[in-house]
Amino acid sequence: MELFSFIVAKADYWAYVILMMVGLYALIAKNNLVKKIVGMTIFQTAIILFYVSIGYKKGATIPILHHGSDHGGEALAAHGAHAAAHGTQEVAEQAAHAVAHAGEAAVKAMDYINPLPHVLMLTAIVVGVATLGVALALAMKVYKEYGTLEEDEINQQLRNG
Amino acid sequence: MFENKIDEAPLWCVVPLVITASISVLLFFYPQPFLKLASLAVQTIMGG
Amino acid sequence: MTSNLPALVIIVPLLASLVAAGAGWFNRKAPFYIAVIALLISFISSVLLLAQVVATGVAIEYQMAGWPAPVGIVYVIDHLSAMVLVVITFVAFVNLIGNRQAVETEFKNKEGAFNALYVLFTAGLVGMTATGDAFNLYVLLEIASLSGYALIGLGSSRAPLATLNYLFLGTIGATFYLLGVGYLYIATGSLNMADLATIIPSMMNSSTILFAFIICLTGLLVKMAIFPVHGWLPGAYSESSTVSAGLIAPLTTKVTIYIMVRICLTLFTPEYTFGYIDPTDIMVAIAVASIIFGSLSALAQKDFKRMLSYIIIAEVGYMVGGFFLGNRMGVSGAILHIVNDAAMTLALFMAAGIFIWKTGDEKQSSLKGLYAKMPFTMAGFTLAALSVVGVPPTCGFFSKWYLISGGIAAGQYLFVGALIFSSLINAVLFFRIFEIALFEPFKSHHHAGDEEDKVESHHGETIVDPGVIESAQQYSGSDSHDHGAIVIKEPPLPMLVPFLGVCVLLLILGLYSGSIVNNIIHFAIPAGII
Amino acid sequence: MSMETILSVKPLFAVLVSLVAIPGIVSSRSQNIREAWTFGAAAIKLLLVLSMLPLVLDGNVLTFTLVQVLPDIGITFKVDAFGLLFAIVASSLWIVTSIYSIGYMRSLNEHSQTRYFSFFAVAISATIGVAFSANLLTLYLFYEMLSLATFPLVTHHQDKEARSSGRKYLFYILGGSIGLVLPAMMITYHFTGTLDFAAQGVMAGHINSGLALLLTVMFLFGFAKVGIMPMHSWLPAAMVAPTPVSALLHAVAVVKVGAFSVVRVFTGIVGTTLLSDFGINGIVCVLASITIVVASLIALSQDELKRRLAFSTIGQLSYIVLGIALLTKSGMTGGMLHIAMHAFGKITLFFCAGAIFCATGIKYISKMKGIGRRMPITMTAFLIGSLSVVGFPPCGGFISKWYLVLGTVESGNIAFLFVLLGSSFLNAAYFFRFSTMLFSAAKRR
Repeated sequence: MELFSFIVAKADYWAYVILMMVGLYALIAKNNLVKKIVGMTIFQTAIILFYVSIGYKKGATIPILHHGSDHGGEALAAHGAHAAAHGTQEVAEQAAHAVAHAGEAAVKAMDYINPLPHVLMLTAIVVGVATLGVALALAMKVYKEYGTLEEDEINQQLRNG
Repeated sequence: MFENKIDEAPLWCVVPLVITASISVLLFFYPQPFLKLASLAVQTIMGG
Repeated sequence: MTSNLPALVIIVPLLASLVAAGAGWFNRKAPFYIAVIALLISFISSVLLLAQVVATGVAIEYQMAGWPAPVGIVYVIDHLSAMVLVVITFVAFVNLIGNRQAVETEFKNKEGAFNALYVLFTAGLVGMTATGDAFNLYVLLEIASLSGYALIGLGSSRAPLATLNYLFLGTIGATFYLLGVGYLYIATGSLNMADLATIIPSMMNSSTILFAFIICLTGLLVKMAIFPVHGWLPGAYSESSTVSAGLIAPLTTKVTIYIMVRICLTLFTPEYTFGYIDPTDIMVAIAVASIIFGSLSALAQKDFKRMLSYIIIAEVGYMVGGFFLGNRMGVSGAILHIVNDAAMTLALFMAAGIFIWKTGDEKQSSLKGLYAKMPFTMAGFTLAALSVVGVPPTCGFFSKWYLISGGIAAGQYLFVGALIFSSLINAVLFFRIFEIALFEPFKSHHHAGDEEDKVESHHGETIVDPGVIESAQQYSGSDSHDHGAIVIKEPPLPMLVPFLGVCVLLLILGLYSGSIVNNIIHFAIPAGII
Repeated sequence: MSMETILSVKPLFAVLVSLVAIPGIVSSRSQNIREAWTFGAAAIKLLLVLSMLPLVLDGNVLTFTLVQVLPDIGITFKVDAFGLLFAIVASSLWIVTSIYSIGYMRSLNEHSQTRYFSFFAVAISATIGVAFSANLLTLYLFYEMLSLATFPLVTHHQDKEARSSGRKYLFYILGGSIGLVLPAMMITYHFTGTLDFAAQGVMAGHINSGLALLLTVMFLFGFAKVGIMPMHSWLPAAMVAPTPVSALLHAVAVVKVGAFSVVRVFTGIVGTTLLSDFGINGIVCVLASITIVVASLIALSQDELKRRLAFSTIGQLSYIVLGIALLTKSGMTGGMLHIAMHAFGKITLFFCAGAIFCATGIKYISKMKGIGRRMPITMTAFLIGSLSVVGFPPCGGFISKWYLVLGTVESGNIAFLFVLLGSSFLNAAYFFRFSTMLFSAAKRR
């Protein structure tokens, strides 16, 4: 039972770990280069999901300031404990810190999800797309060279040639 | 095997070997520079 | 101006890559000059930065766009990063000017793309070195990697496949690093390295931090191609064109090792890395395996660049092992070897470029008779080779000295043995080449007699400089009874001079290694490491 | 006597002068100009070396630090009595050998003479560098430089035989220096914190007996140039080199650098007290004695003259080691003197071998019968040289042998006296049987 709650409490972690392993498996074990590329993308996406999940808090809202409105804060204060369960307490505090610096002392950071990981992932997505593009371009060149995308067939050709 | 005619190697070869052979003999009668240096070296190592 | 130097080092090549790519459409020569000028500016700026850091003894912190740490991204130039910046920009600059001919022939009609990628790669490495932000590091790592993949992919017909393998492992490595940074962020809420370094000592026992450390380190180890995750390196380096290999081989692994040093010392702090985790035994064991595997595999190679690639794997072992010895001697040796090995690898790959220019392929057996044909080139190559073997007073000896001293002090005699073993193997490797080049008569893969013409026509124009002809006459004059008529034909001066310059630098680095260690590396290592 | 340390650039210049001449040698337009460079450099070098003699004889030491390469260790030169002794021998014989080289190389019309003279200059620089080293690191640097500079000289003929000999040469010499000397040096540095040569050694008090023995043996075998068995077989192989190379390098420069390094390390690093306290010197004496006897026996059976001389050299080098390891004043004096005395004698023998080859093209002793009739000057010199090597008066070799014999007597170990005397008989056997044959055979015919 404890194990079950342990797993459920960190469900997002388990999800990303499983996705990551799927990607890694495809990267290492698959014979077809395009399948490998797909695996690589899954692998990268897993990390992106992981980041997104650590920035998220149950019931929190998007980080756009609600000027002159405080009902959101009261309603969501109860969920502070959930945030702690997610292991993101420090994150939340950090966000509070940052917002306070920005001069909005009245705003309760607990009300908002942490935007930083999401912003970081924008960059990571761009990187991922670029990597995918380069990989596909290379795969095309490989196909032009060998007429196949199966690694064992390519190796066969390399040994014979 | 060889005729009794003297036929040495080129002069450039013979001169050096005469020089070194002479020095070898000379060193028997006058070993001072090397002997002094050697005993000086031994003195620093062994003391006294 | 001086206050913006840290930005200049990276912004100039970054912008230049865009300009060069565009200029390629209008003028075929412009991209090369743009790249050279950008790299030169970057090099001069980094030298000035190093001078400033050494003179003041204080690290320079530069806030990008004026946002202060820990919110904004800061670039930190301290002794260590300034030194590595100089290495990166120097290697990139010299390799490009030394290989101008090869660039013009191998990348015909792709000048814009090639030069842009070349400069972009350098910008990525420079950024990785200078940045004080853990996530920014990831982004720049990927910028460098992506342009690196593209550069390598432009190589031989086999290059795309090798590059794809490199890309897969490179992505795994970088993604692991990203994951590690994520865990760090969870635990500490910060991405700024200096900020992290103040937080981590207070949460030593956190398993999240431990996990982050392990994942980050694993990612970097994959990136630096240590045994057993080295598989991508030999293929990628030997199939790429020599210009690209001359840029990527000396820098990628070395900068990754620098990142490892930076992460372990600046981010996780020595107290955590060596005090709390103490990974010496296992990391040194991996390093030893890498050294021995790299050396033995190099022995089996017939292709010159491939042999160099395996030597690089062994050298990675030197540095990783030396760093994780965890004492001042070992860490000094590892950091010094970043500089020295970059210079040595650059020299050897430039030599490879000249050999390929001369013989048309890169088999060791094609190097026959080269001592007679190109005495100056071979003198430089000999010097570089001896440096890899570790003969004093070349720089290779001195980094090995520190590494071995560190190994003895740490009681890691296996590591000491591996270093000596690898020196001996390197001696065998290079003397095998010396033998071929010295004892076997020159034979071209072209038809006998017209090889000189072939080389010339193959490369379009050949710059004949008066010095070469003069020395050729003088040699054939004084030793006219040498085997037939060996005509000395050195590569053109724009190729030869940078190469020989790097070779002489190996000596200078060796003789002044004491000053480098005392004035730079000494300050780069936290006082806690004794 | 006033012991003073004088700061002087002379040692540096003495080392560099032949290196500086290399661009001149390489760029000369005619053979004569090229050889003029060699002579000029050799003469200046000898004068520089000799100019330090009065100061050193007064008990002074000259030093100069070129650059501080490691904390506490620089590339530092120091001229003391022992170093100067060796430097005088090497630099004076360089001039003589240069003359000889001209005769030999030109009369045989050898190829690549420019390369030959250039590397010769590098080798001599390195030799003087070893002689003037103030610490083990500097010595190691020049030792390696010498090993590498001699490789193109040993393999000068660039044929199959040269290639395999070159391999053997490097295998022993580089294998020894990288595989044994380097680790031994670093372990020494780790425990003592210094590599400077001190009068009484630096190991005492820092290193226990077992490790000291291990390091001593590593140094002894690692400096393979001294040819202690079983690290000797590169020397006969290296005889494929042109004779002037064999003469200067394999009778004087290279092998004596090995002996010199061993003596320096034994006295300056290990220290005589440590050697005697732990009885390490006894083991060294036994190793040296075995080499002396075995090498002399092998020399007897060699038909190729240069190979016979090579095995003779192997035996004679061990005299030096034995003399030092006896740890008596006379023994040590004899060992050091033997570096000089043997050099002059053995180089004469090599010159003669080369002269015979130049004049007749013969390498093998069995074909030389009666050659004394044809080449009386050469063969007289050969006789003198062999007298000196064997140790007969009136030749220099007698002096050093005399001190060596005194040393064995002082040490009270009569066994080594018998080794010395017995091997001298063997030496006499292999030289005189040969010499008499050369003069008499033609008459019989």
